[in-house]
Amino acid sequence: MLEVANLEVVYNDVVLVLRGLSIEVRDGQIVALLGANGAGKTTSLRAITGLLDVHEGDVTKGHVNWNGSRIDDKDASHIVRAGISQVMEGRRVFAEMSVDDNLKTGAITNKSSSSEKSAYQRVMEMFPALQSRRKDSAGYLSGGEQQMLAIGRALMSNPKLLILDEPSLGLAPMLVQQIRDIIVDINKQGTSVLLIEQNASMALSIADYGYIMETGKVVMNGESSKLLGDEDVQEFYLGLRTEGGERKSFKDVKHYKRRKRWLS
Amino acid sequence: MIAALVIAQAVTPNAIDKFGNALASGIALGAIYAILALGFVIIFKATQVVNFAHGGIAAFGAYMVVYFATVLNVPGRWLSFLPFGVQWTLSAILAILVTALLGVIIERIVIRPMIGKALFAVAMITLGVDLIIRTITVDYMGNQSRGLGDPWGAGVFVFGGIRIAHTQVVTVLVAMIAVGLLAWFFRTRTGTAMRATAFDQEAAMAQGISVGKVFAIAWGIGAALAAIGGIFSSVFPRGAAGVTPFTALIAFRAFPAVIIGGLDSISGAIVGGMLVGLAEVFAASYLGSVSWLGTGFAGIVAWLLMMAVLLIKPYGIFGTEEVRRV
Amino acid sequence: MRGRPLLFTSYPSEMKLLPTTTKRVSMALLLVIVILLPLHALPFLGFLGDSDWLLIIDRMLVFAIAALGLNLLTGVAGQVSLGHAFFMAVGAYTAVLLGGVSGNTIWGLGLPIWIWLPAAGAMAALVGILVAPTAVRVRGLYLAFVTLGLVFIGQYLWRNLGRIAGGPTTGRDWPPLEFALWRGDPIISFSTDSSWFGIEMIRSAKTYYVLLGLVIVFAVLAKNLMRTRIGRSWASIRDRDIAAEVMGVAEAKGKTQAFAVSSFYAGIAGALMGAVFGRLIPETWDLLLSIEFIAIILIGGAGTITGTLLGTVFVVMLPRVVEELTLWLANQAETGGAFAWIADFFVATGSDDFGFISTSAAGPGLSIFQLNIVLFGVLIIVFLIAEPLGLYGIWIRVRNYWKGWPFTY
Amino acid sequence: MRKRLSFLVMIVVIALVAAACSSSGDDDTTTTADSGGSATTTAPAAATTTAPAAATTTAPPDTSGDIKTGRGVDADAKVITIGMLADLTGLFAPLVVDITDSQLAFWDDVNANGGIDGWTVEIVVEDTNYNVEQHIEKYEKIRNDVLALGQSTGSPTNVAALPKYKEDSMVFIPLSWYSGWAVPDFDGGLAMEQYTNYCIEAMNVLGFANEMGAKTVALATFPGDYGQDGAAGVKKAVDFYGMELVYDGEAAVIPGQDQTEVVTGIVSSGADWTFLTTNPSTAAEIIGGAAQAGYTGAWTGSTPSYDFRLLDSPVAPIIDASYYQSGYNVPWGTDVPGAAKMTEVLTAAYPDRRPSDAFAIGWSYSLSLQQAIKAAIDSGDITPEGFAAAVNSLTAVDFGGLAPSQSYAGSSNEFVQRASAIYKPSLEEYTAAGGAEQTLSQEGGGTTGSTESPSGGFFTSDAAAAYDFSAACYEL
Repeated sequence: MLEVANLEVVYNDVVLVLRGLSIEVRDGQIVALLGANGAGKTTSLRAITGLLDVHEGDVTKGHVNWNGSRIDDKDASHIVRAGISQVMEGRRVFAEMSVDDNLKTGAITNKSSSSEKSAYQRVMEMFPALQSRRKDSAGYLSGGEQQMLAIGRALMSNPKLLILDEPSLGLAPMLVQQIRDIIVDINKQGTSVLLIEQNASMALSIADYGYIMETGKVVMNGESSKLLGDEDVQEFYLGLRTEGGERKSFKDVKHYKRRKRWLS
Repeated sequence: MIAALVIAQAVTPNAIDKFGNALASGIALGAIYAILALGFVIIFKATQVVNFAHGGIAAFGAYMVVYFATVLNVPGRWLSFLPFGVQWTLSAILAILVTALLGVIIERIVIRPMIGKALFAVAMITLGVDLIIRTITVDYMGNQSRGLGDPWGAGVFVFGGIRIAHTQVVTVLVAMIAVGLLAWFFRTRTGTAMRATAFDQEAAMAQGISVGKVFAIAWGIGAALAAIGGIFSSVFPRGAAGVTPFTALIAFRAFPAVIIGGLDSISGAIVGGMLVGLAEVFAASYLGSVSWLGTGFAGIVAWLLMMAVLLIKPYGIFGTEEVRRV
Repeated sequence: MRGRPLLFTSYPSEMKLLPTTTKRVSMALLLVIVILLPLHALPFLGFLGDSDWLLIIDRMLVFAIAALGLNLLTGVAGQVSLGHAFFMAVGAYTAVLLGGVSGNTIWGLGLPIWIWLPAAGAMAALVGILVAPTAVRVRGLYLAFVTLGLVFIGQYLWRNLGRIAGGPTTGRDWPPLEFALWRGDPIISFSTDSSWFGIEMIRSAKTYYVLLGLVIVFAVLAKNLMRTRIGRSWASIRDRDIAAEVMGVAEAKGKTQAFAVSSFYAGIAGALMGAVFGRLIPETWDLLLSIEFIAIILIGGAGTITGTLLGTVFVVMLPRVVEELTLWLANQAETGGAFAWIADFFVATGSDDFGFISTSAAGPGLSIFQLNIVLFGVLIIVFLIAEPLGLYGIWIRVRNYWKGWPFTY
Repeated sequence: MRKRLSFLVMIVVIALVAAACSSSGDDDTTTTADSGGSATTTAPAAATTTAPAAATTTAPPDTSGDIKTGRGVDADAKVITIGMLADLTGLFAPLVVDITDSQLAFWDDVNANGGIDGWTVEIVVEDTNYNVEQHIEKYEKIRNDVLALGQSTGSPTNVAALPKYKEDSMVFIPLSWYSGWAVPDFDGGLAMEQYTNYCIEAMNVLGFANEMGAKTVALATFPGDYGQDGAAGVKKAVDFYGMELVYDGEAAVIPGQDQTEVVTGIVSSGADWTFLTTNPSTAAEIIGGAAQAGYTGAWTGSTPSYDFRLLDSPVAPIIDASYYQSGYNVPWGTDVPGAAKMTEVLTAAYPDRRPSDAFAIGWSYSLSLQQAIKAAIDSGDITPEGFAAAVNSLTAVDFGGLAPSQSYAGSSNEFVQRASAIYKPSLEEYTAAGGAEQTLSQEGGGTTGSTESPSGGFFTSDAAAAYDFSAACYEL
């Protein structure tokens, strides 16, 4: 179980990005973390996976626990070894290396070659599209294929928790569907998933539980069905209009701002 | 004009011998530059550090050979039944390993805390490291030149008018072996991790690759290659006196090789090294008698070549182009 | 608006040279200190007026001018150049050709300072303009290495241009710092001992005042460049060259300007360096000199005038300060002063004593001269690791701490 | 922040430990520049010149008793301070460190045995790094505290500082054998040059080569006064003896660069004799490269071009076979009256050091300085001007056979030293004495491998004898 409690993160000693974030991912769950640009979603991911250092960030308060032990002070490779794997925003495949070599880097923490082999088998079954392009440079794959490669690479370490940062970004709706199915599939095979998304409807449609972030903290959380039914969520994250289908005036937007503040 | 001079000299009686000697000598020098450039590029590619301490490390490697082979006789003193050549080779390998360790230590102490800091700030740090390494090794090993005591001595192969030193053949062979080992290494798990880190450090970290370990390995390999370059620039005929406090300056001569090949290209380092070595030796052999070029023209040929290459290809022959987007 | 130092009501007021009262007061104080420096009038720092310290300080002032130039090019416009020594040499040789005395084997026109000094800068700037197109084509580290190549090519040129540079390893004499209307006896000489306004002054002190004046002029000039349109266009090239171009900043033009101005500074500094030392050899203009300037702006903090000046003080004065420190340590160890126990830890006084430095001629370990070099290296490393933003970064950190106190941010 | 701090501590510790390590096991390899010794004992005096820099040149000379004293002389304590501007970390450090250490040992010995007529001589050493600017800054640092410079490394450095020397009447011993130091018009009579100069040395070498039957000569030198002064001498001698200069590599040897150009030139000229004016490691590179290309002629280099440690290198057989070493003074281990004292003192001071020919240079420098100081004391005037006058009155400085005796009186042509010697390095003798393992404390003090003198001791070639020396051979 992943437990983020009251986390505060500061960049460059001055920029306070997370101000008391608390979330939880129970084993076997798919949890969605939603929020607009700049809400601190990616920072949360970095804090969990040990990548804050690279960006001059520090955890100043709170902690991250994984299965009962604290991990926010561990480095990235330790966290991957502990079973948390991630798919970074923008895919970040190693474009100069072949598909196979990309997958090999994902398996760097595997102890035995047999577990590496079985992980490789599983990825190939899950993404038949990659099968035929094993020797090609990753840079020549299409966007969708690259996203699959990135997910496959993350699965190579046999994670117990997979964190995906905006997997639907920049993909055609068809492909988004496909990715969605894959996530469900992965979850069914026994991996918990933390899905960080702007595409709330996609995320909430498969998640068990959801968190909504604004300016560095959670402003709303609950079962995804409950969130899906919430008026504000529908309005601001799902783009559904609730007030008679009329265009909002500027005044309403102000109203929205006030309401948002009240929410928190 | 220069071409005409070369042609004029190419039709003299000993032309073939002269050409052959220059070619052999140029290839041997090129191999040294290539090895030095390779170490430089590996360190740069993996850690984005311009290593000004490369020369100091190279000289350190050569001094270590002196220390192990001629002062301590290690490991030869326990293996006296082996032929001298083998004993010396073992000392040299030991020296290379110790130098690699030095590279790892440098990385750990002064480069690690600077990860992600401005490129030139880190370069300055390596300059400080260079001062320290050079001063302390020179203090310990003495100011005077120290012979490496290598088994080849002043031996020369004679093919008619073409004379090639044994050490030159060995230099080229060792360079080829080093390149072969590197090619193999890059296909291994750790090698793959290294390439991934060089390409995208953060993404590599996200895969669980321990970037620190990769950095350490890169510095280890880079320092080992520097040591090889230092050793073979301190043997007959070019470094006949052995290693001196000025052996370290050879690294500056290898800089144009790095740039010609492209700062981040492994194959570029090899090609660049060879080009620079050949260019220097051929310029010295064929343009030395041209009085209007003044003295020491051969010494800047590499730099002129580098500028010419950069005007045509701004990122070297094999260098990756920086993506320029708004 | 008085008494609220951070409240600016307009962009021009924020961009003023000395925007706050505190700055004005501290600048005035600093000015008093630097004027009193060579007169042995400063409490505790009187020794800086000694001729040996003054000579180093004079070199520091020359370096400051060159460093200000490199700061404009590297710190502001973002073009890393390792070729500053080359441009200094161009200036120095222009100066000596115009102002130097001709001999059997060397050329010199013997013209006065008001010709050779500006000409040195102008010539260097011209060469800078010729180099600039390369900077448009070649970027980043590659540019650094192209300019490094200039240093080596320069050394080849100076070695072979004996009529201008003097013989290799022996060099030639530079025109002294003296003001004359034309060839002939100078009206004012800054390079002889005499009294000014009733105050007896050694030549290093006079040279100091001339150089100090020039440093102030060039610093203000640089500051003005930075805070006007040109400086902003350079900064935009540094931060994002393509974006700058899209916004209408001409990249090629900006880089050419930056190279020209920076080389002008370097040329002036080169000419002055010849004047301060009297004689220089062609080997002076080597890579290490260039690197010293990079070190200065990095250690000081790239992109700021204050940082550049602080960096110059640090880099030029450090070897001498380290030297004094090691001598003091050795002295303590031998005479048994109050700090003898520390010194004894570092210094080996006998052959069986533990220590890092040897004081006895036959003793092992680093000699104090080697220790000087090692300590210099260690200080650069320690310093850059502790504060990658340089001395200016430390200053800003301290200032922000007090500004925000007691809050951390 | 705490992480950073611990790194800093680590660095400092590692750097210091590394330094300490180098101080622990320094057994047979000690050639370190530890000459800081006496510098540290006396330097604080130099370092704390906090008194207003009222230029001492204008300070009135003290008159204590009947002896006039001035700068650098403490009449009450009877202490004379001598400065040394030595290149201990730069291009010529390999040579200069031995020379300086020899000088320091000399003065320690003199002071321990009553000094000069009861006057103690203190030495202040400053490192110049063979760098013009640093030399001038260091000179500025000590100029008010020393009577004279017992050593001052390098031609460019001394030429640059010469105007200041003249202003201060600062007598200096140049560690540089440029022919201009024997010309009072050039050095103001302040340079106490030692031995013969590069130019006449080259003439002597060619005279010897002529006797050995050489007809064709090749020449390869560093650029600058050192190399080109030597080259001038070679060319004058070639004309004198009617030899042929088949390769003129004057100024073609650039230190630190590839030497293929020079090697090709020498080899394709096929000269009988090649004269070098370089430093030892560059000489080895050229000799090695030429040997590889099949060159079989004989070699000689100016004195600083050779170092006996080349007998440890792969070119040792070539040196043994065809290199003739030029020398100003006798090599280490020669049995002359002056050598006994030198060997005794140096062995006591540096028992673990290797023997070195350069020790004799430093020793004889000090001998001449000692005799100059004595002359000044006798004349009752130890002011800088008085000292300079005393130096220029010396007619026969005696080196106890270490070098031919030297004069500073009269015109250049009268006092310029014309004698030097040629030695033959012998690998066999060197190896028999222990090769690189030798120490001063071993039986007989060890050898640098050159003792035999095929030229028959110090000799003056016909070319040198006939040369009318009135100006520097190579004009700066």
